[in-house]
Amino acid sequence: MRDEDTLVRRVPVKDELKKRVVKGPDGLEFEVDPIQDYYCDARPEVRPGSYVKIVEDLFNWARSESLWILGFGTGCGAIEMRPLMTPRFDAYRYGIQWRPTPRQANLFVISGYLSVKTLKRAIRSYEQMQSPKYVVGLGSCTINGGMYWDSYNTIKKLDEYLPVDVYIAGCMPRPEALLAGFEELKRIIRAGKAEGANLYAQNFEWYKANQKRVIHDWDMPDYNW
Amino acid sequence: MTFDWMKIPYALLTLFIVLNYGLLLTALIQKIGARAGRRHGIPIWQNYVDLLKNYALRTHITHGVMYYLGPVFRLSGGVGLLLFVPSIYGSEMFSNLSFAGDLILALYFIFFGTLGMALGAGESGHPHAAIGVSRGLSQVTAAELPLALAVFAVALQYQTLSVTDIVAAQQGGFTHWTVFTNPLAVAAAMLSFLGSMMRPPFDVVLAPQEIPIGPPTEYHSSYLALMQTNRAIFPVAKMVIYMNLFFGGATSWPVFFVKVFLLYLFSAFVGVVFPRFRVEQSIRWFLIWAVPIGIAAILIV
Amino acid sequence: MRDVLSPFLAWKNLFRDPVSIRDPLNREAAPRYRGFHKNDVEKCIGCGTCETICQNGAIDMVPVEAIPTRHGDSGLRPRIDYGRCCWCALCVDVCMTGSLTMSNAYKWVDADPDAFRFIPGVDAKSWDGSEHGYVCAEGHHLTSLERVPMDELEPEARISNFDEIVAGYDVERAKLEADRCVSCGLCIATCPAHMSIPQYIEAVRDGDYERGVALLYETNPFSNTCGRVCTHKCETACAVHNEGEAVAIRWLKRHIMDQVPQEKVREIVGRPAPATGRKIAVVGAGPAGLTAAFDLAKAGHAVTVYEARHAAGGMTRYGIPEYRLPYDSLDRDVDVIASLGVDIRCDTPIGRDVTMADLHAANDAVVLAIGLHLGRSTRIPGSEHSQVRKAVELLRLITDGEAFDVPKSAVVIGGGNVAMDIARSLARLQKQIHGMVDVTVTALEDLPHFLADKEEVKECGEEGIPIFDARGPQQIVVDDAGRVTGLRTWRVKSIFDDKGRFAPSYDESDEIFHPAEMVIEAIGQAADVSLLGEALTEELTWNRGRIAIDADGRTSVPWLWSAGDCVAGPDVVHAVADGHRVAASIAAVLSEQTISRT
Amino acid sequence: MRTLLENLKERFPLGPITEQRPDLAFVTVERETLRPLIVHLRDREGFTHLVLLTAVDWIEENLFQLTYLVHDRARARDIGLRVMLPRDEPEMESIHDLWPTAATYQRELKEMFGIPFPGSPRLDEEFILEGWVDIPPYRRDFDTLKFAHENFEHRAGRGTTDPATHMRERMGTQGGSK
Repeated sequence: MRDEDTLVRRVPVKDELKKRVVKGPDGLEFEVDPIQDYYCDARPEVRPGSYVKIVEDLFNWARSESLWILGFGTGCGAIEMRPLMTPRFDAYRYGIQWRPTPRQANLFVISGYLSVKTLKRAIRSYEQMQSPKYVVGLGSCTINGGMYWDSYNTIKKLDEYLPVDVYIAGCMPRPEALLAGFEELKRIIRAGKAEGANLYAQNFEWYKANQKRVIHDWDMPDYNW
Repeated sequence: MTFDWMKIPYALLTLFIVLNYGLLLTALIQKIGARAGRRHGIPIWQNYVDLLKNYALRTHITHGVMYYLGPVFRLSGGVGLLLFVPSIYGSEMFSNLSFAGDLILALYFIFFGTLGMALGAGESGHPHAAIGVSRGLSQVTAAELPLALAVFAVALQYQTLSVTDIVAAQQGGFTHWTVFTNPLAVAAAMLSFLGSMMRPPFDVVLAPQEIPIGPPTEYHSSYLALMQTNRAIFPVAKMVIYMNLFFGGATSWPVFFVKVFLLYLFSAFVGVVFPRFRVEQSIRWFLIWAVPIGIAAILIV
Repeated sequence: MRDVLSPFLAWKNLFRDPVSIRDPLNREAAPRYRGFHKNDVEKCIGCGTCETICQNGAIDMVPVEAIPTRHGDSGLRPRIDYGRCCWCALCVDVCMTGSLTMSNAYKWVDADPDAFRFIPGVDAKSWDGSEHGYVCAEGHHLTSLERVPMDELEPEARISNFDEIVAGYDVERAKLEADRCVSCGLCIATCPAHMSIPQYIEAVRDGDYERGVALLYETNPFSNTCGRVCTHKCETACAVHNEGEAVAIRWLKRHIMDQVPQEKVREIVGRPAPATGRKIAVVGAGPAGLTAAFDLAKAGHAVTVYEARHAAGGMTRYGIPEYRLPYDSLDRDVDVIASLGVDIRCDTPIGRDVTMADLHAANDAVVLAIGLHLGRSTRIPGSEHSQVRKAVELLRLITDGEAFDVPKSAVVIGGGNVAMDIARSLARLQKQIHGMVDVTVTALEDLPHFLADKEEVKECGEEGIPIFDARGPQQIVVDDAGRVTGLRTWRVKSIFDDKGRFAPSYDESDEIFHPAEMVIEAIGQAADVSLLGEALTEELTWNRGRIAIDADGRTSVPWLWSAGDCVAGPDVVHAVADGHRVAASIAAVLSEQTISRT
Repeated sequence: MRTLLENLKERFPLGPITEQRPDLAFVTVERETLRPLIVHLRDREGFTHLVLLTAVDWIEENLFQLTYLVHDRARARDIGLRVMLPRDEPEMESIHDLWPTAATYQRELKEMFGIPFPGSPRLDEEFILEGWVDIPPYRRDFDTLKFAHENFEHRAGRGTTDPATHMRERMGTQGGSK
């Protein structure tokens, strides 16, 4: 009954991403290649910190005490992030706040399972964040698939696709555990060891290969920023 | 008219004091707001840390010249507003670069930053930014209307366009303050004040909790830090205007601090307890409540 | 207007304490929070039930250096992958020993994703000492702890006859009982024959008895017998045994055999392989000899079994009373073996008409499986009296239906199953002949260390046979007329000396006189090796009175193997295992010879 | 409900009926009967709400079962209509013109089961799966565990031991073996 030809849907490029010729308001026609034109397509570069150690230490301290989280709830764990904003947990007192745009955030919390579809968005969001940036993996799913270990549509090892600084065990971790994770991340940042963004730039080909292996309809430039 | 070059370092000193005061003030107000929400809130030095962090980011991307100039315009709006308005009445040191027609310039500067921001954000190409810009401009225009009316009323009342003169006219006891001599104008201005302080219920444009954060969507690292700097200076500068126009100005730094703090607290007082208005709601609100009061103020004068 | 003003009331919060948790980083979870796992590795038996139940595939069973594999403990311990776990606590609920629990610790942060695999209780964690956390609720078990009751004859109904006491499960009850098995397989290694216990229990659960029979015959051609009288050490290794009653493995085995008609069993066992032309002689038609014969016959060898007594079965027939193992059950096992073409010659004692030398001459290999048919004597004063009998000897008489003077009162010396067998058989005969029971058992061991099965001891009591434990026999008292009047015993202080050697010490002040007409010694058996003949006895290597054998059951004489009780001590299923072993060894040697010959 | 079912029986050829609750019944109908029946239920009997449209893969019978659950708000009752489709030719008529929401369900069923609903809007657009390259994953002949192992990296370092085998290896010398 398994008929590859009729059942397997090839992945066509979406219409809005196809190369096309458009007519501008001034009457001139020009070609548009959305994948090339609408994004800044540049390879990430390794950005070393300041060479003056005391300055870098000061910067790292500032980075650690000012964690701006990208408010992108990828999985069920997002529900555990919300209480942190409430008066009950009041994460703001730890210098943690949520930003709605990846441009302003330095911390990407992957809150649980990532479906392939979400992974694509997560990668884009991550790449749009500004260096230095950090990733925290929340719960079993990010470590080894969790309860979706046999799912056809979720990735199992987050660190195959994004550089992860800290993992927090749980399914899901309680808000307190999250805070503990952030505190650990702060410690790592202060120690100058949270160089995920540079790691990503260094191993860019490896990460891309992994990402493209699971994202079958890759229709964006290799680096979005 | 001879220009006293010493005014420049003095103005920069003012700027420095106001910047620090602004950073601490916004944090303090946030803390007070947090306490009203029964939580601890941010540490008082959080603004410094955030600022430092954003300046320390290693990468930044640009979307063109206007995009770069946006925050610069915005900051110069704030700085300009501050510098052309006397902060301390009667002090040679802190009268800054005020001159006879500075009231008009001040009104212009209030709008200037927003416009620059709008241009820069538009350049970023992000749809959320464009939405934010259109929202922001419509709201600011609506909020600016009652303020302009109130300022006209005050200018008519004192027959001058110099802030220094207006402050001078209010000296000699608090009953001389505009708030008592022309309460309607002050009422209109204070309603406008709520709208322009970017606090609830009128903060939909910039609220960091909104998914389309508005004009700053694409701004980050040092661009954002510039805007943050402005966000510390600009409200203070604006409150200086309000203080000078309506509340008798300040004759010394302590009075300055207290009055600005109380003014800021006023916006927070409303902002902490009310939910956000949508843009069309807030425009309607300004047109129905604030503008008539402003017109009434002019008519009475 | 109220709508505008009332929100300002919120400002009163300014003067109240924040509701924020003061220190969320060090906040303890609820006492029954399902936090990180703890495992009491001493209690854990490595049964792997937690692994089986885990829906996330989060648990691996891994060997742990410091924990040896031993009876009832696989030596494996669960390793949990916190990259999989979802803290559903099914593993805690199902844990067969209650060793696996959860602390209420919930914070574990690490930069290394591979760190989240750990063996609770082995890899030290900060929460190991935590008192709180989730444990399986008291009395809550996913599997039933109680054995499905078995119908048995009441003491009154059974004391006057030799009818089988245990009725066996019906299908419904057997399924219920089979459901209690968690298929961990800890029992397999404990069973000398390594029977596929979880698999055949699964067959019961599925109601597929023919598969069950096939599984049984893979490892044990004495399943009818073992289903009744096996020492079932497996049940002491059963995972359920830790918190409740072990699965009735023995009864389930019997149940399978009870469900399948004899013809079908023969059909399932199948036909032997094509004849190899090799000939093997087996001396002794007990479980060991017949099992070896079964394996060898299946492999196509021609096997002849020589049995001295009237019927095949060895000690299972002549040592075990009919109320425990009805003769027809035993006959069914023997029948299947005979159906493979094994030639069982009864009433053919070796050494009389046929000698060992003859067997050697006529066969490629000989298996000696003669069992332990001689009783040992206490050698206390008076033990040479004719009314002092050996238990094995009396049991044989009973089996053969030969009459002997059933005494009105008797005392049995011994605390093993044989002692129980003779005491209870005698009690039945007394009831039949004299209408009353008067048998006493005295044993060296105290009750907690009794050698006999617990059921035996219990049933003994039910049948009105008093047991005096920790009594050392001192003298059989004979009156002036030369009749036995009873046995004098002292209380035992200890059986072994501090070096672990057998050297009982007695409390002479605590003396009891047990009056009896007959004293029966049931303190152990010995093999009757007289049939070997002098030459062979000389040639063989001996080890403390037993024929020395290597790991495969081969003696120092190349053509002679030995198996069963006579080399391994009394135990049916052990004898079966022995039988398999020598058969395998013989088959290997024969095929080697074939290869070297061609 | 009883009267309604009697009523329907007179008008339409109905298959087996299960009355699960007084307010919930399931009716099996032929592929061709579904549309007239569901239109009748919607327009005449007040079942104005399409609660769900879902499918079950009865691979042993070589059938897909579609279930259309419709709800009658006024009388708080539900009817589930079941249509059995052959697995090798599972095409079904679209009902997006009756309820626009049905188009989403149909899109999902096309994606997850491979049941086509010709004419349904955006039917072939990706819904949840992007760039799917295997047979539809809700089909039961799709082996999700195998797929997961082939397509996704699992963390190394796992491996288990069977207690029974391990014990035999460690304790094997005791007693005989087969």
